Amino acid sequence: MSAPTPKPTSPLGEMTGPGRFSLVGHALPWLVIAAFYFLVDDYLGLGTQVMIWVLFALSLDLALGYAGIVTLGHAAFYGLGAYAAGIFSIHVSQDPILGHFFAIGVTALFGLLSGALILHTTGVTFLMLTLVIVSIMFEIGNQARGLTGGDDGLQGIRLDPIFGVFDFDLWGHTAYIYTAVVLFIWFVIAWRLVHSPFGRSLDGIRQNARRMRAIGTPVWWRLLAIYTISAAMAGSAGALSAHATKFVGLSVLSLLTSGVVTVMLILGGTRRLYGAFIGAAIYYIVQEWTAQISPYFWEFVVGIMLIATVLFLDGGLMELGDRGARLLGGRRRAGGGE
Amino acid sequence: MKRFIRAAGVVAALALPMASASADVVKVGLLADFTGAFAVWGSQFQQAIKAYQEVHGTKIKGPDGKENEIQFVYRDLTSAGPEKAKQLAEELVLREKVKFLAGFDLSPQAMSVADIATQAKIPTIIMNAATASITRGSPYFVRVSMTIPQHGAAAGRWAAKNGVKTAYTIVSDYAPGYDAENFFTKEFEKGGGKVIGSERSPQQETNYAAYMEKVLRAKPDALFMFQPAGSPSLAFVKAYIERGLKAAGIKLIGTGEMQQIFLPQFNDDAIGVVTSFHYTETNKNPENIALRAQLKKMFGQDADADIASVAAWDGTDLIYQAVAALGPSADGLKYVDFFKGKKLNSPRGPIMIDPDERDVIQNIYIRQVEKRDGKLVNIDIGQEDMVKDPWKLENPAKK
Amino acid sequence: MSAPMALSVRGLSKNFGAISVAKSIDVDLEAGARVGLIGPNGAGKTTFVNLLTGFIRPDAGEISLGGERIEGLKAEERVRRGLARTHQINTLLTEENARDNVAIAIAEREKFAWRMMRCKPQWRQCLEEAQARLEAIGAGAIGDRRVSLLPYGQQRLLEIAIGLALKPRVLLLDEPAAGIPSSETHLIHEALDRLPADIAILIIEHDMDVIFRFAKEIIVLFQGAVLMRGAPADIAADPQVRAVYLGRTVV
Amino acid sequence: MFSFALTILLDGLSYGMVLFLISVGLTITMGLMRVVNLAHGSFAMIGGYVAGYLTQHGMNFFLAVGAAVIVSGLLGAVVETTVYRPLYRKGELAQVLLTIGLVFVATAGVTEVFGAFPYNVKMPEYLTQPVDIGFRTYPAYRLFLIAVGAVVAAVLWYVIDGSILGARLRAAVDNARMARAVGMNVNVLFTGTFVVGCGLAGLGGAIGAGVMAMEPSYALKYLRLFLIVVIVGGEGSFKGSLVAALALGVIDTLGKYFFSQAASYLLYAAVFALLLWRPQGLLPAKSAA
Repeated sequence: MSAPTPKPTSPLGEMTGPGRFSLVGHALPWLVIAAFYFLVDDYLGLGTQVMIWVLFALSLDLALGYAGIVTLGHAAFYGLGAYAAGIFSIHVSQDPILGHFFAIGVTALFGLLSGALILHTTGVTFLMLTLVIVSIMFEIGNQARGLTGGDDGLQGIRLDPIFGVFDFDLWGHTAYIYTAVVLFIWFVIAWRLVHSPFGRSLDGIRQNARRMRAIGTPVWWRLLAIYTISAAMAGSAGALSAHATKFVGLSVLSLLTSGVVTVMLILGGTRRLYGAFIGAAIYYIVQEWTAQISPYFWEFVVGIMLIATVLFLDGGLMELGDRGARLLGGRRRAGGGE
Repeated sequence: MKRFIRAAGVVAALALPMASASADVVKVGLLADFTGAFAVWGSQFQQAIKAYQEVHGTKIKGPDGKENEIQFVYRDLTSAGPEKAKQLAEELVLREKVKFLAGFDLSPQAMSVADIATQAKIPTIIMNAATASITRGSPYFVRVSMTIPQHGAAAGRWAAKNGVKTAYTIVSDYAPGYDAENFFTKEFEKGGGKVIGSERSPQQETNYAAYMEKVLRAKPDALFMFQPAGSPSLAFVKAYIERGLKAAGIKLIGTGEMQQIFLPQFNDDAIGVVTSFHYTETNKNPENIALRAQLKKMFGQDADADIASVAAWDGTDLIYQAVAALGPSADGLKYVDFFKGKKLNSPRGPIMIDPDERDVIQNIYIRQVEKRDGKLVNIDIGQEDMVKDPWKLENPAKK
Repeated sequence: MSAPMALSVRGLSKNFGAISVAKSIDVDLEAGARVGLIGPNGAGKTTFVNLLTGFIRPDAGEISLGGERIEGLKAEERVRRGLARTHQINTLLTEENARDNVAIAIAEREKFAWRMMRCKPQWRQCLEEAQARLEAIGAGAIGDRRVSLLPYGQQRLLEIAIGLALKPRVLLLDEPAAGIPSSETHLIHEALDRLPADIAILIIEHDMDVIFRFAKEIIVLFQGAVLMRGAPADIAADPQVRAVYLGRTVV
Repeated sequence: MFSFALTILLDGLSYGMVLFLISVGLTITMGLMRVVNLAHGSFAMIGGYVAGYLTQHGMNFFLAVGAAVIVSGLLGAVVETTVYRPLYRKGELAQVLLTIGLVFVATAGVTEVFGAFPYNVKMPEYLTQPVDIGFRTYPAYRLFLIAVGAVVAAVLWYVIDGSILGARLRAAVDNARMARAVGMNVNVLFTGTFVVGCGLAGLGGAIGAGVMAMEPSYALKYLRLFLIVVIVGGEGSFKGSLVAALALGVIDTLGKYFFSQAASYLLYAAVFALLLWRPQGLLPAKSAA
C-alpha cells in the first residue's frame, strides 16, 4: 500500500451522524420554553398543547425518522395513553405521577404486542395494518361507553396536586411546567438513544435492513424495541394531554390525530429531534394565524405547506437552518472531496 | 377566494372599532367548527350572529345609560378534539378577557370547557351541543338549543297516539343516538306501541341497504331514525325510498333529518316523512321572518336559517339583554341568574330557560314534509307545548 | 481426531416449484481455505450463498459451522456465529461515512448495539478499530467520506472491510470484483492478498483472473449441483468444465 | 331464503362496484408507479361535485357524468405531470405526505366553491325508485351501479389481459426499469394510466354519490376503504382489486345484517387477519416476492 493516510477530519471520539448541535442550539428551545412561561402568561394553555404535540412528534421521530417505520397509527398509542391516564385517575388513584406511569406502562405493553404482530410486514401493508389498528381502537373507544364515555368523551378526571404540592390550576401554570419537565426528560432519553450504538443500528436498518441482517443485527427485535419505546413516549404525551385538559375526547384515537402529528414532524424535519419542536410550534402558530384570516384558509395552507416541504425541502424546516448555516460557514457535514 | 377576502375584511372591520373603543367593549368568545367535517355549524352560527348585530346594532345601553359594544371573537375548533376547545376557551378567557363564551356544535366540546367556565365564572351559552346532561357540567352553562330526548320522547308519544302499533328504530352509533332511541322507545311503549327491532349504524354511514332490508322484512308500522344531519341523514332517507319501504307503507319518523336546508336535496318521495323538532322553518313568527330575511339580505339567496342560526340568534339576544340589564361587568353568576327563567320570543316560537337546570324549555313541533308552491316544506301537524328535557326529569339533580 | 471443518455442507437442496436450484450440494472448507466457486450464469451460485447465509431456507441438507449445526438459524444468528458475507450488489449504508459503516458492524459483533444510552468509550473503541481495519485493506483514506460519494471500487473494499470486521470464521465473497473498472481491480487484488490466513474464504467470481490468482481450490457449480472440485490448473484443463462454459450440456 | 341471499348479494355487489370503480385506478397507479397516492379519493370527489353541479343546473345525468369523467381525468393529467413526477423517486413517506397535502387542498377548494354542506348529485327519477325484478322490488339505482361496474370491469379485463397496451402495462408493473430499457415510453404510459385511473375515479364518485355521499371530507373519509381494496387485492392487481372490492361490499353488507353491533370491527378485523396471513394481498400482481 502506498497512499499515505490522511488525518481524519473529525475527531474519532465524537459521535458523528445526525444532529450534531452546538451548545447554543441545544439551549435555545429550552430557553424559549422557559421564556414563554414568564413572558406570555396568557397563552400557557397553548404552550402546554404545543409541548404535548412536540413530545408526540418526538415519539414518532424515533419510530419513523430514525428506524424508518412508516406508520399512520401512532394515534393509537397517544389515545390509549390519554384514556389510560384518565381512567386511572377516575377509578384508581388521582395521583398524576402514578397515573402517568400507568399510562406509559399500558402503551408500552400495547406497542410491544401490536408491534410483535405487525413488524414483520413492510411498506404499504404495514401502513395499512397500523391504520386498521387505530380504526379498531377508535371503534372500541366509541362503543365501550361505560369506560371511555364514548362520543361524549371521558369526563370527571380529578387530580391531586403533584407531589401533594402543585395543584393543576385553571391558568395552567402547573400543567405547563409539568409538561415541560416531562418533555425534557423524554428529550434527554431520546437524544441519548439516537446517539447510542442502538440508535446507530436503527439508522442502519432504515437505510438498508438487509445489510444489517448481514452483519448480524436482529432487525425485528431492534424494531420491536424502538416501536415499544416510541409507543411509551406517545402514551406519555397522551397522558399529559388527559391531565392537562382533564378530559379525553374520542378524537385522540382518530386517524386525523395520526395525520397531524406526522405533518408536524415532517414540517419540522425528521431525524433531528428538534424538528419536532419546530414543526409542532410552526403548525400551531400558522394554524392560529390563518384560521383568524379565514377558517377555510387553514386546510388550504396546510396542504400547500406539505406539498412544498416534500417537493422543495426534504429535511423540513430544520433543513432551512442547515442550508443557512452552510451558506455562512461553508460545507460542514459532507466529507471533504478528493 | 372571494370569501377569504370578505373574511379578511371582517377581521379588519372588527379590528377598527377596537382601536377607537371609547365605549366599554363586551367580548363574547364564540367557539365552533369552521373547518373539517362539522364546518357548516360555524358558518351558520356566524351568519346569524352577524344578522342579529346588523339588526340590533353592535352597541347596547347598559343600566347606567352608557353604551357598551358587543364584540364577538370567533375561534375555529377545526373539527378537532375537545382539547382544542379547552385550549381556545382558556385563551379567550385569559387573553381576550371575554365575558361570555358561546357556540359549541358538538357535545364533547362543551363538556371540555366546563371547568374553565366554572373556575373563571364565565357564563357559557351552548348553541347546539345536545347531550342532555351537559348543563349539569357547570353552573355557568346555559343552553338555548335543544336536548335529544326532547325530540325522541315527543316523537314516541306522537307515534303511539297516531295509529302506529309497531316500530323499528335505527339510530347512529353514538351517545345522542342512544338517547334518541332510549326516549323514543320509552314513550312509544308507554303509549301502547311496541318496538320490534333496533339497530345502531356507524356514525358516518351513508350505505344503509342492509339496515333497510332488515326493516323491510320486519314489516313495522313505522321506522324511527336518528341520524346526524348531513350526508348520513340524506342517504338514510334516500335508501328508505329506494328500497321500497315507503311503498310498503312503513312510516318514517325522525327528528332533525328533514330540516329545510336539506329538503332541496330530496325529490317528491320525501313527502310524508314526519319529524319531531323544535324549529319549523316556515313558521310565521315575526322573529322568524325577520331573521330569514336578514340572512338572505346579507349573505345571498342561498343563505338559510336552521337550528344553528336560531340558537345563535337567541343566544346573542340573551347576551344583549343581560348586558342591557346588568351592564358590562357584572359577576358571572349574576348573568346566569338573569338568564334563569328568562322567556324569549325566539324565531322558533316561545322558549324559556329552565330556572333550575338552565336548559331550554320549548315547544316541540310535529311536522310532515309536504309540497307547497312546487317546493318541499315542513308543515306542522302537531305540537307539544313547553317540553322540559325528559332526561332531567328522569335523572333529578342530586342536591 | 481432527478439528471440525470451518464450514461443512451436506446434501443441501432447494427447489423453487418444479425448478431445482440446489441439488444435494456437499462442500467442505477447512480453516484458512481459499476456495473459488464458479459456474455459468444461472448455475445457482448466488442461491447457494443465500442458502448458506440463511436468506433462503433449504428444503433439505445440513450446514455446520465449526462443528455446530446452523441450518435452522436465522441469517443474523449465523453471522453472530462466524459466517459473514459480502454482497454482490452494494448494500452499504449510503448516508453514513465509511468508518461508521465498519464501526456499526463492530458494535454489532461486540454486542454493544443493544446499548441504548450513549457510551462514548465503547463507540470510540469501535471507531478506532474501524479505522484500523480500513487501513489494513488499504482504504484508510476513505474513513471520513460519505459512502454515496465513494467510487465503486472503494465501496467494494469497504464491503470486504465490513465482512472482516465481523471476525468471521468463514467469509463468503460474492463477486467482489464485479463491476469494477479495470483501473481499480488492483485494489481488490491487493485486498484479497491481505486477507487473514486463518479465515476460510469462499469466493464467487466471474472474473477468472481473480479466481485463478486467489483460489487454491475451485468448485464448479452447474445446474444447481457440484460438477467438479479440484486445483485451479486441473479445472482449467478439464474438458467438461470447458463445455459447460461454452454452453453445451454435458451428460 | 334464496331471494334473501340474492338481495344481500346484490346489495353487497352494488356497493362493491362503486368501491371498485374508484379504487381500480389507485391500484394500477400504485402498482405501476409505486406511488402511495392517498389523494386518489379527491379525484372521485371532484367528479362527484362536477356531476352534482351540472345536474343541479339542469344537465342530463349521463352527460354530467361524462363531463365529470373528463374533468377528473384532465385534472389527473395536470397533477401527474406537475406534482407526481418528482415524487416517483422519493420514498414512501414523502409520497404519503404530499398526497395528503393534495387532499387538504382539494378539501379546502371544494368547501370554498361548493360550501360545507353535503352535495347532491341529482339522479334521473327512474333511478331513485324501486323496480320489480321478479322475486321482489329492488332499487333501480343499485342495479344501475352493478351494470356500470360490470361493463367497466369487462372492458378493463379485455384491455389489460388481451391487448398489447395491457401487455405493456403488465410488463411495466412487473419491472418499470426493464420496460424503460426496452424502449417503452414509460412517461406517457404513466400519464395515460394516471388519467384513466382518475377518470374512473371521477365516474365512481359521480354515479356512486348515492352510496358514498359527496361532502368536502369525502376524500379523507373514504380513504381507508380505497386503501383496503388496493392492499387487500394486492397492489397493481386489477383482478385483485375487483375481488377485494366486491368481497368488501358483501362482507360489509353481511356484517351489518347479521352483526350490526360489531359491524365496524368486523371489517377491520378481517382486513387485519388477512394482511397478517397474506401481506402481499389476495392476488399480488408481481410474480415473485
